[in-house]
Order: sequence, then C-alpha cells, then structure tokens
Amino acid sequence: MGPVISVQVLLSPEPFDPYSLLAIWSADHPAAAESHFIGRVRPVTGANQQLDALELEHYPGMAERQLQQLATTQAQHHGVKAVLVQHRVGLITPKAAIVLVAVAADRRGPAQRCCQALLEALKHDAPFWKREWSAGVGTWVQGNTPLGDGG
Amino acid sequence: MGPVISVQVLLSPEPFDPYSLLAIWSADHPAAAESHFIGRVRPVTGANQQLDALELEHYPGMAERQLQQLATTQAQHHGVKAVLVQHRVGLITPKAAIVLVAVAADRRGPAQRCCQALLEALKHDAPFWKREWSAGVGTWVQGNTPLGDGG
Amino acid sequence: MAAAPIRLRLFASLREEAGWEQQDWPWPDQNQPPTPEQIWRSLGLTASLDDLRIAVNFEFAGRQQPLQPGDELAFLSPISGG
Amino acid sequence: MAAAPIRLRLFASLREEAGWEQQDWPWPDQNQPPTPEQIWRSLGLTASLDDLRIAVNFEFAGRQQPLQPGDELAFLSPISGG
Repeated sequence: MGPVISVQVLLSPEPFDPYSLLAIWSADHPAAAESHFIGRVRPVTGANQQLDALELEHYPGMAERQLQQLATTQAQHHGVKAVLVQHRVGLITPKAAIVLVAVAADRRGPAQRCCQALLEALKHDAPFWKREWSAGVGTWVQGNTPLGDGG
Repeated sequence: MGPVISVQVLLSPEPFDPYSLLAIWSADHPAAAESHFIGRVRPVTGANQQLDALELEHYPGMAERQLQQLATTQAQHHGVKAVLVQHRVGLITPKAAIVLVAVAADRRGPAQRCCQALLEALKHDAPFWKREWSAGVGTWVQGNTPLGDGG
Repeated sequence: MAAAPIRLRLFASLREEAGWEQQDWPWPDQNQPPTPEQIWRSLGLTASLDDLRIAVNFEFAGRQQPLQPGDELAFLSPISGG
Repeated sequence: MAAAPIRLRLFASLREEAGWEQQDWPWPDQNQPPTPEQIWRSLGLTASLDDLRIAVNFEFAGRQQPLQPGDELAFLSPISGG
C-alpha cells in the first residue's frame, strides 16, 4: 500500500472563493510545496462577442466520479500528498472562477507537474460541456481552448 | 512596445499570508488563467534533524533588483499579464511560507510555464542563502533542493 | 419476466440535436447482448460515433462493450471542461 | 585626488570563512583597471572562484570585467533561494 493521499473533489452550482478554500485546505494539508491553478470565465466569447454568461452542463453522477478518479490517478502517479479540485456547474458570470486545482507535495516538481497534468485530464476526460451566452443566444463550445503557445 | 505587464515583487522579514495576498492581487489583475506556487519551510533539515528555524540571508539591493528583473524577463518571454513574487528574508519558522509566485495570463499554458520558470530562475539567480538551525547549530544549505522526480 | 431496458442519455449539443435527453431502450430479443455501436446505429442520429465518446454506468467504455440489462449508456459529444 | 576604492562584499558561508563582511579595496596604482579575478586572488581566501558568482553594482558580472572606481564588488557562494 502506498501512503495515504487526500483527494478532495467538489462540484458546485454556487460561486466559490478560491483563496478562502485554499487557506482552509492548506491548513489541513501542510506541505513544503503547493501548486495551484484557477480558471475563470473570459469576458468575451470565442467569436469575440461580449459574454453574458457561461453555462456549464455536466453529467451528474459521472462528473464527480471522473474528477475523483482523475485526481486520485494523478496524485498517485506524481507521488503528492493532497489534491483539491473545485469545479463550478450551471450558469457562471464573466470573471468568476470555474475551476480550482491545488496540489500539495514534498517537492516543487511533483506539485507543479501534478497540478498541470490534472488540469489537462479534467479538461479532456471529465464530462462537462460549455455553452456561451451572448445577446440572448447560446452557443456550445466545441472542445477546449488551446493550452496557448505563450510569447 | 509590448503590452503593459504588471510586475509586483516584495521582500519582507515579516510572515505573510499567501491567500490574502493572492485575493488582493487577483482582484487587481483579473485573468482567465492564474497559476500559483507556494514554498514553505520543511520541518526537518536536509540531514533529517528537527528544524528550529530557517534563516534566509539576502544581498540587500541586489536581491530586490534581481527578482524584479527575473520576473519581468519571464513575464515578457511567456506573454503573461501580471506577476506577483513575495519572498521572506530573515528567520522563518517551520511550515511558514518562504516564497509565493503567482502569474495571471489569458491562457493556462503561459500561466503555468511562466510560474514554473520564474520559480526556477529565482531559486538559481537571486542572491539568497539558506541556513538551517537545529539544536542551536546553524548549517548553510549548499545549493537548492532538487525539483524532485515525482512518483 | 422481461430484462430491464437500457437507459440512454444525451447531453449538451447532442441532446439538442436529438431532441431528447433520455429514453429507455428495451432489452432486445437476441442471443448476443447489444453493444453501444448497435444501439447508436438504431437511433438514427446524424452525428458520427467517431466524434463521440461512450460511457456505460458512468465510466468510459468502448463501442463494442457488451451491455447488461439495466445499464446506463451515454453518448458524449467532445468535452469542454475546466 | 585618489580614485574611490572598490567596496567588497561577502555573504553567508563565504563571509564566515573570510571573517569579514565588507572592506574597501584601494584603487590601485596601475595602468589597467583591476578585474574581479585579480581582486579575488589578492584576498587569499580558500574558496575557488570557479565555485562562486560575481556581482558588480548589484548585477552579475564576469571575472574579467574591468572595474571602475567606487564599484561595489560581491563574491557570491552558490545560491539557495526560494
């Protein structure tokens, strides 16, 4: 048996404050290295129109289960101590947080790599679908935004 | 001229709360992607003795300047919108935060890569020296902890 | 006693194109258990199964996975989470 | 009027080995400006310059960089920040 890993996953239709969640979680899982990611709703659509709201549909039952499995798999693979995932569902206003991923580990490398890999995993393998609402019209988003090339 | 990048760097002998700093900083720099790293004092020394405190010596004048330069260089290179670095100096108790790096960007890739690269840069190119205090004896740390291999 | 039907589910754009969200697919009178691919074909929807993913009882599954009575079978359009 | 001396600085383990933190190195009476390497040799410390980094006026510099009167020159043992 490997060491006990804390995996905490929550889906919520309510807005959440990433920083107070992180403060509470971190107090329960003190570690030398913490890596976080927060994704927020862009104020414009993919077609560069003003966004009124983002709707996030999920497959109830499967989404929670997949998040838990993906988080556990990545935590074990990278040998980290604790993982936190908080994910919004339903209607989300621009600039609000959609997703928070946090990883606590003994070393910075595993913390960072696990956080990054888990974010990619949940973007591709957890059953969520985004619809952008703009001027009263809803448009389903086809796949994910690219990682971005930087520079 | 490139876009305006916000670079905020602070050295402080006082303890800091990463989460309240992040909350304030984020409100000033809303972005679709935020990546953070927090490094904390390990409760044991490199020789696996109980650690009483970590002392962090710096080169005043050069340390601030180097952090600012490293943060600006990485921010420009990765095309991000804002960077925050908070770094402790002086005597630090176990589990307290030593360093906070936060990056806000339009896309998750640049945010994550910039956060990671800046952390490595400041670990290797900013004039800080660590001394571990254990049972009344201070031992200078030779170089940095490894990134860690994960798994 | 008849075997329990298969519960079919659709989401997001796929649900809207099909015009339904869930339906029960009666357990067939055949020797081999049905597969997701067989059921997809019988639905007559326009999307290609190549562009979709399949979940059986809340887990990803292959298009040839033999189904059991009472299974929940979902066809998932490309995911855009996080 | 004599040229301003060079301000030398040491930190951490290097400071403790040398037994001093800073000193002024008088501007020499020579044709060529002194270099960090020349000054390091004159200090007679045991550490090898290969293991150290050099900063001139708060910026990293090479061991052959010509110095100016009044420069601040620091020899830095390996960094362990963050």
